[in-house]
Amino acid sequence: MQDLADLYQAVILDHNRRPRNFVAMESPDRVAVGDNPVCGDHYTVFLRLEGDRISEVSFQGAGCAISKASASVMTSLLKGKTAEEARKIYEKFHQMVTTGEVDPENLSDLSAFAGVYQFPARIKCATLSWHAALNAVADPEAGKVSTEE
Amino acid sequence: MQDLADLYQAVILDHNRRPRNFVAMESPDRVAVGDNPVCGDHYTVFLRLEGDRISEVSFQGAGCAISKASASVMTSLLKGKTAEEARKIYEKFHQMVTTGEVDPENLSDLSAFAGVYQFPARIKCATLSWHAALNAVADPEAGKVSTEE
Amino acid sequence: MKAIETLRKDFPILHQQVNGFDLVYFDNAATTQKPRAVLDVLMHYYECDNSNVHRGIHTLSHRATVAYEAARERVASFIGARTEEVVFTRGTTEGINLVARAWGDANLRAGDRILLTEMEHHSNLVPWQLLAERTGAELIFLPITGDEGLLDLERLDVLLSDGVKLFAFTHISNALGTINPAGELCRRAREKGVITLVDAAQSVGHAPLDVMDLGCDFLVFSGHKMCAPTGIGALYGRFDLLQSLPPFHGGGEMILTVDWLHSDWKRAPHKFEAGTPNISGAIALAAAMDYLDAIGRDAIFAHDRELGAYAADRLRELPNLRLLGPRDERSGIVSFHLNDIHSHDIVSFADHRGIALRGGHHCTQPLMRRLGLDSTTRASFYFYNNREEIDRFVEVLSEIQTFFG
Amino acid sequence: MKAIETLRKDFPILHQQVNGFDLVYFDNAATTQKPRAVLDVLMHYYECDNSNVHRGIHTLSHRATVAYEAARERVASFIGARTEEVVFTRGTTEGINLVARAWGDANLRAGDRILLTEMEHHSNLVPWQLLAERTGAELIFLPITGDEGLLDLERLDVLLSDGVKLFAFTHISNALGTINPAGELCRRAREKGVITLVDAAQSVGHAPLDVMDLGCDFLVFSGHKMCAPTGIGALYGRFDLLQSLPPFHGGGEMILTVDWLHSDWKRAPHKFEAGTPNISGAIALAAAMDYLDAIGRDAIFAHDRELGAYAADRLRELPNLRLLGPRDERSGIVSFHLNDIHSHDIVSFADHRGIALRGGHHCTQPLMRRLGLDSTTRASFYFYNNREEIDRFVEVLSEIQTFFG
Ligand SMILES: Cc1ncc(COP(=O)(O)O)c(C=O)c1O
Ligand SMILES: Cc1ncc(COP(=O)(O)O)c(C=O)c1O
Repeated sequence: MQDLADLYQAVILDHNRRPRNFVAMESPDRVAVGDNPVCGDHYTVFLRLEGDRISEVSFQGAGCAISKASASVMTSLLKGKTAEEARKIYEKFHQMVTTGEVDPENLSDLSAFAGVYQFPARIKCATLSWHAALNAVADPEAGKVSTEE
Repeated sequence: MQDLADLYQAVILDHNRRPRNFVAMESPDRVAVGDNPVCGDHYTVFLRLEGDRISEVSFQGAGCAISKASASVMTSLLKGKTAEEARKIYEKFHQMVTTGEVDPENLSDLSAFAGVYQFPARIKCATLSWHAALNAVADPEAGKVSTEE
Repeated sequence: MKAIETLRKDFPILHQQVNGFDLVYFDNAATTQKPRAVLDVLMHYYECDNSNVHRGIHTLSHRATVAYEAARERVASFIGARTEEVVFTRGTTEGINLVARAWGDANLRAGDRILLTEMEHHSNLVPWQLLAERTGAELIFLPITGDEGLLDLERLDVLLSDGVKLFAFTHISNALGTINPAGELCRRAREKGVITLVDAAQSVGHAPLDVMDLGCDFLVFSGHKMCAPTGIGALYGRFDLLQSLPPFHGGGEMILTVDWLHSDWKRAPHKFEAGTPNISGAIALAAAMDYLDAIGRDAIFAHDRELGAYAADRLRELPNLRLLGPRDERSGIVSFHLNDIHSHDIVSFADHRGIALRGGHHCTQPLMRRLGLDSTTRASFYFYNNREEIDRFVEVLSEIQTFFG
Repeated sequence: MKAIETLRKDFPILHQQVNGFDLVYFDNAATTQKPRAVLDVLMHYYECDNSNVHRGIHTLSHRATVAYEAARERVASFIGARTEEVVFTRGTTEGINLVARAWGDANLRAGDRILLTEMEHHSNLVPWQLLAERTGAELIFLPITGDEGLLDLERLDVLLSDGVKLFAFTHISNALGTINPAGELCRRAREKGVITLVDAAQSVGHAPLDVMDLGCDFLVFSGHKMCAPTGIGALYGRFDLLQSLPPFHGGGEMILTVDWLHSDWKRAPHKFEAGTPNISGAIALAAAMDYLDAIGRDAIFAHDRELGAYAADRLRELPNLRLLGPRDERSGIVSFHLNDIHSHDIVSFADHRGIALRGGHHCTQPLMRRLGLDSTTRASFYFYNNREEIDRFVEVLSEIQTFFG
């Protein structure tokens, strides 16, 4: 039996209760929407870019504790990163939530999501806002992202 | 186990080999077609009427031993009968092939079909030409009859 | 009704632990479990009688055909229909699509209207959207009263006015637990010459039902929601109406004669069953109906409602809980929203206590939006559930509120 | 291949007496029997894991979803497709109707042509007739050479000429036993830009098959003809082609977002699976594929052909027997006509000796007329049949000739 505390670590519960950068950005450079139609999770991610670098990130929306905390942690982490760095962090994160293997470097609060891999139905929740953000970074026309796609 | 000889009685085999009244009638009063699309049995029944009475009956077509013998026996029996009498004979016949109960009166060669009730898949074969004939008697516009209908 | 503990013994799946706790299966509106009696019939079919139907005269084929057609008779008797009014389908969704295609394409014109309700399952909405696109017909909706989730019957006669050709509605709402007055709805539609389709997915296995009493034109349901296997269901259609329709799919079994360029069809219901049907599914569905009737549908319905009322009462004890659905006369489906806690967190947590719930939009996205919700958590009961399970469930909800508080 | 006697032990149904004789089941082209391994998987699903798929996150629902999607992967690997190219259907007939609706309605115009062959099953003919009626497209037919039942390949290029948009043909003929050169047919069609649909109902469970090697655009088959239960089958479609199509049925499971008047669909394959699917059927189909692969499809195909050739040789010994189908390279399907003895009499008589045959038009009425026949008698073999059974069958045919002689 997996332990619930593995899934809902204190960091996650905290970010869920008090999400960081939880605000609609005025005049963002990029906006993307992440939707999970199965459960109704719905987030908008706002980005401001300086050259290749993400200078500001915020989000708004509603969803489960995992998806909200993940978005909140992500916004803290992506600030100041280049598109390439952001992609690399996501890859490690994705690796972790699907295998449970934690890479000790660079993951900071993200390691709180290591328990997600024991709950395969929840992996989509953890990655939803990341899909939206990376999409927004990569695509100047960034639009809607859905975990079903 | 039902006995094959119950189904294929000598009378049936004989009528199958040498069907009676197996000829296309010239200028019949009524014609009806009986079709079993499942097995491809296909018969045409020809009738000449005098008032309410069937003065001549013949048939043509192809199909299994049961259907062909039944048509042959039928043509011998219906000659000279009124529409009402024909219907009554058919009712007894139908009763017999579905229940196996033989009414000693009036059935003559028809009683050879008493074994059919043990072979429910074959009841349609035994009644096919009867449906066509009765339909032709009842309906001046008599057309196609199918056991699926 | 037999004692619940006795009935539970008939369901092998219920006797397992999930995450270290005895399983509490409260996801019956999604699909029900299958009793030993139904599984035995399924196995017997494959171990003794399996063959293709209709076209064969050897012994196995005859046995399979007789059993398949006897299953049709059983379904007919279960819902008060004539045998030839029962078409086997994969389930509710296919039944509705069949009607939308065969009846809809032949009968609707641009400007005609289809009346639905605001509480329809996607399966009783999307096929009509597709039909509307094909024909130019228009969809209109009978509103609900709000969180209580009752149909606003005062609006019905106005909405059933000129131009409405079909009224399709759910008998029991899978998202709210509302029991709609199906007989009255059908009667009022019939008075206006409007054809009715009843989505009985949540009712046929839970309550006594008779299509003649209801006075509906079409009725659809799924076997898997009433103790039968997946992949089988049925469509009831008034015989003259069915007979008047063109076929749905083409292929083997549904034809009378086939030529290179043209074919003739069998009569209803076979006209609508192209290809080898789900033979074992139909036979097992009949067995499920025998099983349900042996318990008694009145008793099942009473038990459902009793548990639904009990659960609603217990849930009202919890703070910050928004309970949806009717105050009284609710079915065994209870749907709610806990402030600030998402349904998926609730379901994950409850699953960790061995309780199977459903969270999400329950295939009723427009209804969710209408209620201003993303999703709800739903517990749905059947005759094998009991009060102790509901007590455990409410306790776990308390725990969840503390955990995420 | 394992010894036949060992394999027979896996099939409970084969060990019974019919009319006092050991059952000889020679009706495999209609439907095959199911091994214990498949029935066990079916039972295990209902005794341990049954739940609705896709929409749930509790443990049972997750198990069911994983098993259902793993079944899709298994089907894909079995036929050399990508997972997202596999749509679960009720069977071959539904698969063809799906393509006729979703691809056909969207792609055909009046004057376009659909090329079929003279040996198609009604299921690969009637859906195209209905499509032709809807769109004004025209059906044309690749002829056969006569009793030998080979496709007249010399006519192919001419017939594949201007205006043909689709070529739909059977891989192995259920009525004649012909094995068509499917790869060549697909290649020649593709050269002309013609979309292909392969009816693999009689081949997928009998021979190695790879959709990439074949080069087909669509391929359809039924589980019940390959050791799986009734009510399940699959459609393969090239992914880009599937993606380009509108949905088939509307309802739950196939949607992304639903609003009152409009909805968005999931990607293929889920776009084509509206409503609760036949979950246990799909899982059991995957188990059947495991079972067949454990025997080896090469071995099965070799055994089929060996029995087909042996039966043809033995039948040629009988007087007045008209044997249909190819002289060599026939599958395990043998179809014949006995002068003056109707196929139903033969089948009834054989059944009395415990032998299950099929008599009739085998859902190929136009082909029968083309051959000047009302019906034929068909024996069709599978890996659990053997030569001794064929000897018994030929002996009974002799007896029949004497009886009706
Ligand atoms: C060649 C062929 N095509 C199509 C079918 C139809 O398959 P199903 O009835 O399983 O849909 C069959 C079997 O009956 C067949 O043999
Ligand atoms: C009210 C209602 N209608 C339709 C459906 C669709 O049924 P199925 O998925 O079995 O086709 C369901 C169940 O999901 C339902 O609850």
